Amino acid sequence: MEGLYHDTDLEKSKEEISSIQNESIEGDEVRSFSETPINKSLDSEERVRLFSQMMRIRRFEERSLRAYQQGHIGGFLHLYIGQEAVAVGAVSVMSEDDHVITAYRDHGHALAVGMNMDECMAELLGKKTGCSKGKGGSMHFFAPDKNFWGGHGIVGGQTPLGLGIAYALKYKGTKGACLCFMGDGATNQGPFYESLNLASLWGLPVIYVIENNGYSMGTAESRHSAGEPLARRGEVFDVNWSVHHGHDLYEVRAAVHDALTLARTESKPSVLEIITYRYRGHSVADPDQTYRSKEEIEEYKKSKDPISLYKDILIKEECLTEELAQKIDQSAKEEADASAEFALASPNPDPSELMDDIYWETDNPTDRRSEGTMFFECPET
Amino acid sequence: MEGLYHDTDLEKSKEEISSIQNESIEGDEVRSFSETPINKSLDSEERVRLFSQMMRIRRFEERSLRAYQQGHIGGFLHLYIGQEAVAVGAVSVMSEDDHVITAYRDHGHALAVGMNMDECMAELLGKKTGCSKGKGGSMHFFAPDKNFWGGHGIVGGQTPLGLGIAYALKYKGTKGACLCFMGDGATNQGPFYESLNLASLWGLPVIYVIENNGYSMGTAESRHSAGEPLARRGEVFDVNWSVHHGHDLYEVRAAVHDALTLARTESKPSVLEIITYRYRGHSVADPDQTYRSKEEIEEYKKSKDPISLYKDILIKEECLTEELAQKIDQSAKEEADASAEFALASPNPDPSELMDDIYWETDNPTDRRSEGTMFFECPET
Amino acid sequence: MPLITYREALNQALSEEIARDSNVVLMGEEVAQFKGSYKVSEGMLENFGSDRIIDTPISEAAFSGLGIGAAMMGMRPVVEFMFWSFCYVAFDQIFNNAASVRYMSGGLINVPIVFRGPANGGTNVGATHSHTPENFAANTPGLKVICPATPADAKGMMKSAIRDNDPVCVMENTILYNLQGDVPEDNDLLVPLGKARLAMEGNDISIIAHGRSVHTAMEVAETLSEKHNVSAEVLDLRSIRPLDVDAIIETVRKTNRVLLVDENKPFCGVGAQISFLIQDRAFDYLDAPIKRVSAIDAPQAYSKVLENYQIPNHDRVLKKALEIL
Amino acid sequence: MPLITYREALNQALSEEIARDSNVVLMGEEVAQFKGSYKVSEGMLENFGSDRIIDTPISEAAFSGLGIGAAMMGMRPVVEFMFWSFCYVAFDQIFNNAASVRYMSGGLINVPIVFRGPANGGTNVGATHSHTPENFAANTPGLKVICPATPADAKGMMKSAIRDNDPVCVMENTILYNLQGDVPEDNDLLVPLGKARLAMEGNDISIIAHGRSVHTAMEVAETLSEKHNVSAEVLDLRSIRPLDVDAIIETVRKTNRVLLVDENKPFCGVGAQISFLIQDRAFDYLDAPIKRVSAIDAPQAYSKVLENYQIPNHDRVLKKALEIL
Ligand SMILES: Cc1ncc(C[n+]2csc(CCOP(=O)(O)OP(=O)(O)O)c2C)c(N)n1
Ligand SMILES: Cc1ncc(C[n+]2csc(CCOP(=O)(O)OP(=O)(O)O)c2C)c(N)n1
Ligand SMILES: [Mg+2]
Ligand SMILES: [Mg+2]
Repeated sequence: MEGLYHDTDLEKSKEEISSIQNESIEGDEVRSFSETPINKSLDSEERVRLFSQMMRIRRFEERSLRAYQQGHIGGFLHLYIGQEAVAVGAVSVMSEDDHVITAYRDHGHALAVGMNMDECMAELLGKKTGCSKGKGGSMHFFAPDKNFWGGHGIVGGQTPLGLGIAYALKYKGTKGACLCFMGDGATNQGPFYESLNLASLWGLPVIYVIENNGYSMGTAESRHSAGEPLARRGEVFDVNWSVHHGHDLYEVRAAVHDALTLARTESKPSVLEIITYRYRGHSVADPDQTYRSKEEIEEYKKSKDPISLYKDILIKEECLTEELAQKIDQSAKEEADASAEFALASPNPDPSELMDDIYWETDNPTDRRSEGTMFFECPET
Repeated sequence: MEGLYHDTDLEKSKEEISSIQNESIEGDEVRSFSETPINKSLDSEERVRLFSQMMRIRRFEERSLRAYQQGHIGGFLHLYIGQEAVAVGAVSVMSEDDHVITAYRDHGHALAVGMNMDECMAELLGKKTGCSKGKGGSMHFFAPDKNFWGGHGIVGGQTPLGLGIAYALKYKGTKGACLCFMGDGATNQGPFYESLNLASLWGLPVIYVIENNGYSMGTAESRHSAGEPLARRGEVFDVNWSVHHGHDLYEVRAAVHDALTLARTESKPSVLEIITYRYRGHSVADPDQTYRSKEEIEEYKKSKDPISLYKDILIKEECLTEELAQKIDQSAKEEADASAEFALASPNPDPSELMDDIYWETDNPTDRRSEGTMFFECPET
Repeated sequence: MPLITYREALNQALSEEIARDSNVVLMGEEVAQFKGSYKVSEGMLENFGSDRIIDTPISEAAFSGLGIGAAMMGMRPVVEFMFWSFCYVAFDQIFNNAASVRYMSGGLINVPIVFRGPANGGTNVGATHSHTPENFAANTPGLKVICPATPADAKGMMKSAIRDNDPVCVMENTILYNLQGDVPEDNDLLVPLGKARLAMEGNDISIIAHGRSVHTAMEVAETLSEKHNVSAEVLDLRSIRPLDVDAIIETVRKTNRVLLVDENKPFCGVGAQISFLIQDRAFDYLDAPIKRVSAIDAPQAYSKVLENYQIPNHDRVLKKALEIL
Repeated sequence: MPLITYREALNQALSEEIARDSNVVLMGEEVAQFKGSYKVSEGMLENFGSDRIIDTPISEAAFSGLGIGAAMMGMRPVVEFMFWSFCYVAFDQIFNNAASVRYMSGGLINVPIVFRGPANGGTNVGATHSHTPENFAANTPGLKVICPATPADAKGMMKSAIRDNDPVCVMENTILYNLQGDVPEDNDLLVPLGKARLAMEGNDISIIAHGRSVHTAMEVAETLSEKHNVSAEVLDLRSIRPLDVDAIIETVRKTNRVLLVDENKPFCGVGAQISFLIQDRAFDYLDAPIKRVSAIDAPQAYSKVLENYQIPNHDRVLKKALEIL
């Protein structure tokens, strides 16, 4: 990352890349995306709900960070703080036939699809009441009933799965699409390209949403990828692509809506690159000082924060007051605190539960058709 | 493959793709590639030697096919017949610091780099005198002393290896490059894209030569790849790319020469797509009737055969007479026959040799530094 | 009972299940128009159309993962690897995603997918094309793995695998594709996973094998009986995970001598695990150390002569059997 | 002798070999500017520059293969996997190309490469990040694989691995990185591959382990001695392939009772192979069946409570030891 606007040269490419419009660094022009039908159609309440969702994600993660620091969470904790408009914006334009899959930085997507804070926080603490019963952890949240297929720890590993979800939708004649989120660093994994080719060749309704936060762990985009912007990687497979600002909720909504429409009506894939930024280290354990400056982070917080930018818009739109915003914030904090209390009070899973949830068949012994020994070292009973 | 000129629409893309010039379907215009310096610099003897090399490859393979049909060869035999100008043309412009690696369809490259027919034919027969002592087989010819690094059976698996060869050249300050040959089907393997990104990012002197023979086994290009031409896949990684006719030896030479120059002088990678055609089935065992017509094959043999086209050129250039051509052909046949005799007369490897060539260390016991048991089931002695 | 080949048995199993359940599709390289590299899917494109029999590019990672994603959504894809060796380029998808997604979701998801294709040596295709990863798959909780040795099992176990609600790796064998055998004409012929087959009864030694090695074991058993007056029992494991441990222990208790035969490379091959189980559970029944014949511990050789020696063959197995007796 | 951590020992080994031989480079994700995800390569970018310490994109297949290609050309790359678990996306490169290219070329090529990184559970990172593929590597002729358990071995074996002319997989352990130990200050400290270490002498039972399980075994040996009046011998394998079979047989002949401990999943884990070897070569010396403690046979669990139970821990190992005695 050379400058403040990612090294995709967002500024320079403005003319070339039609989707990036009306970027106003000073922020005082009217933004055109509020005028697109998908955004105009939002009533005041819905607008406020979107604000509230972003707020809830942020407060949830801040609370989880504290739990981590207090030693209640082990392993990794990859925070989404700074990127909230991407998940919230994208999910907000989904229909009930659309599906989501993402990588390990998944708390934002999980809350956006409607998972509740309790099951998420409990999962972080490895508790029995967690969404994955404490077996998946931070990187592996799932809620198939909310069309949310995880939470995947291997970088890029979810890209073929997203393809498969889209394939199943098309095969079954459902007019839905799969939003497959991934990072900028994930574009360096080969299966992504295999998937792009297949998506285009077979006309599968999958939308790869590259959340480009400028870094693959400590590696700035210019040090991990040649050729920019990253979304253009779709071009040579004849896949539609565009680049967008992730600090602008309305722009995210408009972009994802267009891609979903293309997927639904023509069964065509897209690659959307959303320029965004994470305020925290790659994961909580990371020192975050070797590869970017404090100034850079501060600058982003100041001028590109998706939540405060959206708050300003809503106030301008007269959907929100400072007071209401504070209230929403307060209630998000309380909800997050309550989830931590819930999680702390929840029981740990018992070692006897280790062997559940491995095979459908052993979980459903009355329907078991196979015979023989399935496990070769089990908890002592 | 829809028409006769591959479904890359060679004809249509002529204007866009600058490298494809002066294609004359009727074949009676003067070809411009004979005028490029790298071709003009050839003396008559050298020109004839190139003809002779192509002839030797074809006769060698025809002879190997007979050996296969007679039951002397097991496993796979992937013939290169029809594609000879690609390997011969490319290798002919290499300097002594340049290196080659390829896939399993490797006999042409092996002979082009100067391996002799005896060791190659013996390898096909699995004999001790084979280039890999009968351990590698048809897909795994190697001659590191001739800068030839194989012969690789896993589709696309050689693309990172070629990158590594280029990396080593650059690291050591050698002004050489690596030609990494691959098929059109191999572009569907993810590691190829990972390699393109790295090659561009690190400025590595690797040249991916896609020998596009229109088919990945029985799958025509239009059924296995979206977006054309395939070489363009390099574009989004900022890798130079171009498309060329593989039936024109001079064009192949010119294209590879240009890419090598770019690699040597600027340490930049390229993707060259060479349009070519294989006359035989994917491997000898394949019936070849399910996916293309006899007419298509005949048409190629008639109007695009690299050897007869080049013969005509040489006769026009007065470097060759029909008589000399016949002689060269005859001697190629005799050499191939002799190699078959050599191979047939050669001893099989002995089971006691099974355990050689696995580890450098066990092959060099006096230099062995490790202790302990290396093998857990060995031939009885 | 009709006499059909192992190949035809697979074709029947696939065809019947595709006809039976609209969620079942077959995808892989050259399975449709080319009729399958080994002609397993011959005629199926014509019968079921290109929505059900699907040619893929050479993108094993993508189409394996695609199959898994579709299975998560309730489909039942059968993904063919032209060779199981090619699972190495899709390893993460199979060994992480298919194997672990149920666990990581706390049981919210299951993955009813079949990965199938040949996994064997003996055809002179060299090191990269001759892998037998049943030990890798069986090491991985979340996966099931079977190695049918006969046409009847090829059909009955494939059908069970397709109806199974968990990911099943079916490891076939190119050399067995032409093997003929009696196969019942039954649309619901289901051979359960995890049940071994007593291929020959005997008293003096147990030869335990899977895949093509079962046939080698049978030949050796005949030689033992004819030339050495030894009565060998042959147990065909059929399924590696789940594993019929009871059947293994039973035959060992009966004969007290064991020879394990499989094509895995020796270090941590399937035979290693079985030998552990036997000595653990039938220690006092063993009259002699358990012996194994596996592939000789080199990358697979190309040369016929070398490879025929490398994989377990009649003479090597016989010799080892005689050592125990 | 200076007391340093396992992490520092690795850093010294890498630094010394990079200083010594211009063909040695270190590459992987975050090894340079970030100083290594686990800080193993701290300070090395500053000391050796970006030609020798090289940050890569998340392209394991490409940079593993790149390393192999460079090694074929005579370089000696050390390729770091942030976790060995990520070898699954580079499986073909390691398990086909690195392992087989020498064989397939009839010995014309050798591949002096080191693949290294942590391979362990116990840090609550879940199923996809906790694989221990030493059994897969040791199954594969052409590869060597070592699992150093102490700082001295981390240094001495890493140096041997880098100077080795064959591909060596070095499996470290994130939990051991902070372990302190005495490490000789010797630029040529080379601990040979294939030599086990007798970590504790004893007479009543042999506990054979590798990696972090060695430390668990030591703790159990102490408990056995203190609370149960049992004298346990602990053998640290150090190297899986080559394997010090002689040392294994020797301790078994001495104590006649064996417990194998490792973090592999049980089916075809390293313990399976060792149990086969022992019963094969020391059958008459065994007073009881060989027992094993391995990871419990589920995908790795995230929850601390579950995972601490899942991997071999003091209590599970102790319990199993007492069963044998
Ligand atoms: C195959 C693989 N290699 C390496 C890792 C370790 N790792 C986890 S996240 C990450 C960086 C990914 O960056 P990006 O895709 O940009 O996503 P972001 O973290 O910025 O959301 C790395 C290297 C992994 N999980 N999987
Ligand atoms: C990873 C992998 N998948 C499948 C195969 C089987 N296979 C061998 S060659 C081939 C077709 C390759 O086509 P292409 O790259 O166009 O090369 P060509 O055969 O035309 O020279 C296939 C599918 C393989 N060897 N490796
Ligand atoms: Mg990123
Ligand atoms: Mg081709």
